[in-house]
Amino acid sequence: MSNRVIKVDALARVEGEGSLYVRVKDNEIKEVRFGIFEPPRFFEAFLRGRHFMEVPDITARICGICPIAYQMGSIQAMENALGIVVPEPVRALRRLIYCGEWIESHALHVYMLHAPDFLGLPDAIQLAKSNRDLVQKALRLKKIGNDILEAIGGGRAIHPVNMRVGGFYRIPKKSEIKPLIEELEWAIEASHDTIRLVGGFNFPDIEQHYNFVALRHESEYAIHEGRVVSNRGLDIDLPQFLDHFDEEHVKHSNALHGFQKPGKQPYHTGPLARYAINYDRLHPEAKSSAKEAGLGPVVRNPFQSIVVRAVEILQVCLDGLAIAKNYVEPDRAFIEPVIKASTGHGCTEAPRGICYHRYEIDDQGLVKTARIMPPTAQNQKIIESDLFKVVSANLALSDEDLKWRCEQAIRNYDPCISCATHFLKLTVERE
Amino acid sequence: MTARAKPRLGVFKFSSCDGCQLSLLDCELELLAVTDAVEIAYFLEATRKDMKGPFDVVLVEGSITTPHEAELIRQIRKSTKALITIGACATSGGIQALRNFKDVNGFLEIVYARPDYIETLDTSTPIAEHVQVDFELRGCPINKYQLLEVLNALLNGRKPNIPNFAECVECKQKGTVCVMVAKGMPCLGPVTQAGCGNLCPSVHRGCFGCFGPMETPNTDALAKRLLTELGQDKASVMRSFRNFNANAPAFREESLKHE
Amino acid sequence: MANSQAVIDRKDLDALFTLLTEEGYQVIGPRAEDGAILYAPVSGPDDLPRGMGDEEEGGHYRLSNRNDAQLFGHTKAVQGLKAHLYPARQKLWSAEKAGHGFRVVKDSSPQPRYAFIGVRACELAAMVIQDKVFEGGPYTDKGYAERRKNSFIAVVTCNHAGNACFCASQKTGPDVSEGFDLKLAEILDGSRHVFLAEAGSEKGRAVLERLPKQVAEEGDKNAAAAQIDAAAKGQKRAMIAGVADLLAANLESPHWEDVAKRCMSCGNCTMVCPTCFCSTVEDTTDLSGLKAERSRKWDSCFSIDYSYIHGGSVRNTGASRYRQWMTHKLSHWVKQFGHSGCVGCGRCIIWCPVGIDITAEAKAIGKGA
Amino acid sequence: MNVAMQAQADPMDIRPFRIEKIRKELADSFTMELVPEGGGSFSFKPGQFNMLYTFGAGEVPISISGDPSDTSKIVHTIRRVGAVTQAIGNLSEGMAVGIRGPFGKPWPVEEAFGSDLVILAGGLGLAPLRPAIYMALANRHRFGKVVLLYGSRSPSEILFPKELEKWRGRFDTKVRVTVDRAEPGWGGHVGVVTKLVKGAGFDPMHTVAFVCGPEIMMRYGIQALEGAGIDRSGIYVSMERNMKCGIGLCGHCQWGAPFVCKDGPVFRFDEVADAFTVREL
Amino acid sequence: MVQVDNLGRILEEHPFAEGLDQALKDVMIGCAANERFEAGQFLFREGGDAKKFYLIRSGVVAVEVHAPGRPPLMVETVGDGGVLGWSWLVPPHKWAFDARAQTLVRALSFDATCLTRKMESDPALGYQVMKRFVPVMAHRLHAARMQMFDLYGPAKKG
Repeated sequence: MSNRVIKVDALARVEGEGSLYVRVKDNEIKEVRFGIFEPPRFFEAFLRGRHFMEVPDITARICGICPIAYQMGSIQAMENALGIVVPEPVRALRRLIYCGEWIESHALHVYMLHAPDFLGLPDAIQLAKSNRDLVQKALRLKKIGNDILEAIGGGRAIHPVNMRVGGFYRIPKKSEIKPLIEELEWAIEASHDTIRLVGGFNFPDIEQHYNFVALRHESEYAIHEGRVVSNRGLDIDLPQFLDHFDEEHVKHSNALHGFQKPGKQPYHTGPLARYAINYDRLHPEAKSSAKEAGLGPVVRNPFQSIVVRAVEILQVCLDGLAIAKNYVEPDRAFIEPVIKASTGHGCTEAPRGICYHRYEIDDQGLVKTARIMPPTAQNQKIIESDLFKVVSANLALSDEDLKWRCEQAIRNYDPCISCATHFLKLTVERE
Repeated sequence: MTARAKPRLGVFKFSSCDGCQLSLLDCELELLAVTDAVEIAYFLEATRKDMKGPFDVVLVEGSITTPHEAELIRQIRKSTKALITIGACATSGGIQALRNFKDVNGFLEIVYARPDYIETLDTSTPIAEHVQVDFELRGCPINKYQLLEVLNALLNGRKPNIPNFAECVECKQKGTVCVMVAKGMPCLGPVTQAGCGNLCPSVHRGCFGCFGPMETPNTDALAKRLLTELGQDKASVMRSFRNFNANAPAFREESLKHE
Repeated sequence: MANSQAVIDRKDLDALFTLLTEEGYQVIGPRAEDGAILYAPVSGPDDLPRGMGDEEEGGHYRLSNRNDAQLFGHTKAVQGLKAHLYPARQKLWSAEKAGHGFRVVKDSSPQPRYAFIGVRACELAAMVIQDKVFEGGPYTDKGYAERRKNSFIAVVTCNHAGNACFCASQKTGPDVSEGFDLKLAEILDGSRHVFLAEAGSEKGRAVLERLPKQVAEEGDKNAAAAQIDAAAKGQKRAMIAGVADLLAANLESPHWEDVAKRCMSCGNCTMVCPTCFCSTVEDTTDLSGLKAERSRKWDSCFSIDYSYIHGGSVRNTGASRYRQWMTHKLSHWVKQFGHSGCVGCGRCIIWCPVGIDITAEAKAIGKGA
Repeated sequence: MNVAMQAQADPMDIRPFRIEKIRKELADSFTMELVPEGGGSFSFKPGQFNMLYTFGAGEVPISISGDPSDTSKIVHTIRRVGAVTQAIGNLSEGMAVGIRGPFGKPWPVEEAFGSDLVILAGGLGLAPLRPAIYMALANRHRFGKVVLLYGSRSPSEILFPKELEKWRGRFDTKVRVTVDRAEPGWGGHVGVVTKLVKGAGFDPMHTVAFVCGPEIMMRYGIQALEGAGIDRSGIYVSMERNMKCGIGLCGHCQWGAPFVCKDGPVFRFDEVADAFTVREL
Repeated sequence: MVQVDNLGRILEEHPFAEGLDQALKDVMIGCAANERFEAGQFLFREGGDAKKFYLIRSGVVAVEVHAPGRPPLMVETVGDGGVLGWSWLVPPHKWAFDARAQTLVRALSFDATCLTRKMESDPALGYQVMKRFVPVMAHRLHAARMQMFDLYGPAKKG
């Protein structure tokens, strides 16, 4: 066999603009690239000189899919810098809005972006043609996520306006949270159905031994808080993050690649990592549903990430329901920050994995330096290593099928390219 | 009456956060009605189907920040009857247009270890600076109901009900108490186009201009008020106008006055 | 012919709410919410802004604490009755495609029955003006007419003037002589807290009859009169005399340009003005193109679209739009409806984000003339 | 059932009419004949207008251009200038439109009995005047001289050319047409319409003039009429402003104190003369 | 002088002569000639020496301008009782347009050299002639401006 090039110039059903390039020569993989041609947007640069109170609204614009991750990451970093600890009801409200983002994002990915791959369809619109009810149900599930975002976020799900350093601008009334309860109850049932549905898909038989990195909280399935923990023994607090993780700018890959020090090891962040690290923190109902779907405490097949996402939907619906039911309006909406020159760190579990923020502010409250590491940047190396494995195992497939399989391998990560602020244009090297 | 022929819709993305095109998928209750009414011929975020033009309608998200994008938008314009830009990036250059006020090379060095790898333009510019645009839908992000309204108006051959007046009108129509007058908060509402759904004042904070300048923005009058009665300093006023629509002419000029 | 007056004790005020609710009214009254006094549903005196006052100036408003037990110690709400009697959006009809044509289905949902408590003289005057606009000519706004017919108006007279008030110069207050169903004056004297009540209509008489009350004494009547007097004398602003003719003669005054430099054309003044009635119709469709709907929405003469005729807008400059608003309100209104469109409530002054003062601008036009 | 009577019931209700006939007039304009769905009649006075609705697209005020003595149908002449008129233009015969109306003050044709009548029209402004012309010609014996002066941009943009020709053929009516620009072959006048006033042969002391056309054309037309000696009180104009409700409730069409929709569109010039020169009024 | 008598009567009937003293009319007639143009015939051509002006007695004259690649454009017609041509008054005394008879045209023409000489020596005549020409020029200017407005079209999209 001679040269074989599998190339997708513009990946579909991912957020942002990415591409795929694989070159095989004589059955030997010569090159695998998950490329990203999303143009750079320079967030870290123009955050300099902005007032710390403006930062959450600006960082939200990094990504329209997971703005909460970017708002909350920066808010918590600022609070960390200024020594603010929000009271429990505010914290609960934050967790609830994050549940909303997970539901919305995961439902979008599971049904509209990922499931069509397993059903051999180009998109969910085609799926709606054969099974309109299913798609309607998926949309309702997704909508519940958005309803939570809107109820707490101040009326809009994308770039919500209500979160601020110190708490919220306005506390949602109990009457605004109450309607979510019934919806979440329905969503729990729908999530069970989702797990059953996606659990029954056929998965390519691939196992990867990942270096999983995720947040871990003392009592919760970590979403918006925790220590950074890996399945290989790492367990650090946020200020140590940059001692252990970094990014590099590599020309032929054309993107900032995250790695773990020392030795530039790739690591995996996202649902599989969270699930493996926080399995013991799963709600019993979610745990048993996972078991029924055939998942063990660790999932190593990246294609099964869709099932793990479905389990996570159930998990956050259960979490969200509990918060909504116990909701009491906090006494005050926010703690007024007192400005001082300082440095702060924030890290949350975006639907796609950990999203790390670090800011240095001066005594006027203006940002001196900003550093943001989005999940997809961190996963780049792992995605390429998955691709390598997938291609090796599927060389027998036709070009078209192999291409599709490779795309799926990328979609397993629900890559959010728009938020990978560092990502660059991919220059494809052709044979 | 015979059924309408399904118009072909394309959705394209340039430099942006993806949020505006996500707004279409966020129309959960209406999405299937949309797909019943139009044929989605190109929408990378939603489908693997990659149908080439010509299109009847193209929605464009994002601003032009690279030479490649500048070329691509010209091709898209040629392939579609109607071109609608959606969101602050596409209509004014977006948050990334902050680079327009600085030396872009300085930015590159801050973010990238090897700036020489990067191909980018000095500026982030709206689509209308490159090709003719049929309708501009504002917002960072757009309001999904406004998006539906524009699609709907286009399908039904009517003028979209998208007002260009100030956010204040929307505020008062909704019965929201003015945060500037009653709380002394700085607010861009009087110079910002309505349409977001009156979000910020509803959560007791001032409008920060997501929807860009209204039809006849008197930013000078507002800036004077911010600097006097509302006690803002020049730098804050400058930053207020230098946000998601920093490159919109009225906001740009006002922010430059306070540099 | 003076109506008979009675005195209702503060602790018996609940009965008024109960009675109105029993009569099928949704009771709307002042509430302190989001840092301002708003007209909103109230279930009893406890919902009223007890002890709350308000500070007002051009472009400035704050709730304040009166440190007393007055329920109506404020001056006026952010909006008058307009938002209820003439809502910001009203559906008119829907239509469905049928064959080559379409079928129109009128919106026949019943209009609400409001009982307004705490209505100020200026708000009442504004309502009477809107009555004339919507019901006084050859054509009637049906929705307004029905809501108006359904409503019960309980006025509470002012006991002091706000800084932006100028009703005395517009002769729309602070005293109220007609147009109400019930008129109350709140009298708080040490521990004595009563309302001097007077019916202004059959509806009002029927309600007053059923309320627990005592006979009004001269002292109460004098106290109420003194309050009105104080509210009139305390007014710091006044509209200049002869403003209607003055403005009509000064359509080309250079002062319009001067206002335009400050005016943001944001439309706040038109939105809070209790008489401003301009609206637009909005036609919408569903995605299938099979259903259509028409609504009426508040509009503002400060928008460019307002004066749009094919190809362009008639009023492109800020100066011409401000002139349109002010001359309509103070001058053309007189020709159209027989009296000024301004009730002197001062809302346009308070809620103008940059504090443009209609009384001061009128004076300036006068000086420039 | 008189449909016009119904209009008074609730002026915001629209009534469906069927498009019986569509005739192209000019490159961008057309005439439609409408009959009430389900039968009935429609009466109006010359100069009045209807709010014309097309399903989903919205509503526009359009003056009636038909013969007031024919109550079986409504005739509208429409120029495609905006989304709604485009949408109306895309309808075909047999389809329905909605009508609210007739609204507005008419041309005072009857008050002009006994005088000379001068009709000065420009461009599409001939359409709202046509009902008045029909009525005047039907009552020709009640007038002194009847003069129609019409200006258009070019010969190909002359509205109702056949009827103009027919009227010109009448021995009792003077019809003069001029265009701004022409090419050889055009045998008529070239120059602005105001030029036609001089020498039109009416008795200025006993003349009523109706003027309709774009505002700027009316301003100069009136100057010419006044120059010829007609008193302001004998000149009537038809105004245009943004009309949304048609009944004086929405405020959009205010032009100084008058609401163009209910106090106009036809105004006696001496009553509005001052407003004419105020910018952006 | 039968001819002069004849011309005198013709001038008398033309609106131009309204209110003009008999003596001045007589002086003018000394420079006048009766002319007739068949339909299609040019009275004068753009660029030609403007040595005359015309009082139109009957018929229609089209004032035209031509541009390469398109048919000539009529910008004005002058009919019965009209005054045609004022270039004779203004240096460099060249016709600015073409004037073509659209129908049979009968006109009274005046010799510019002759009249100018008389006007120079008789200020009263000079004033009377100018008084009649200034309005003609003003009206023509006014009309030209109005044509530029494009009075009849819908407003241009802003």
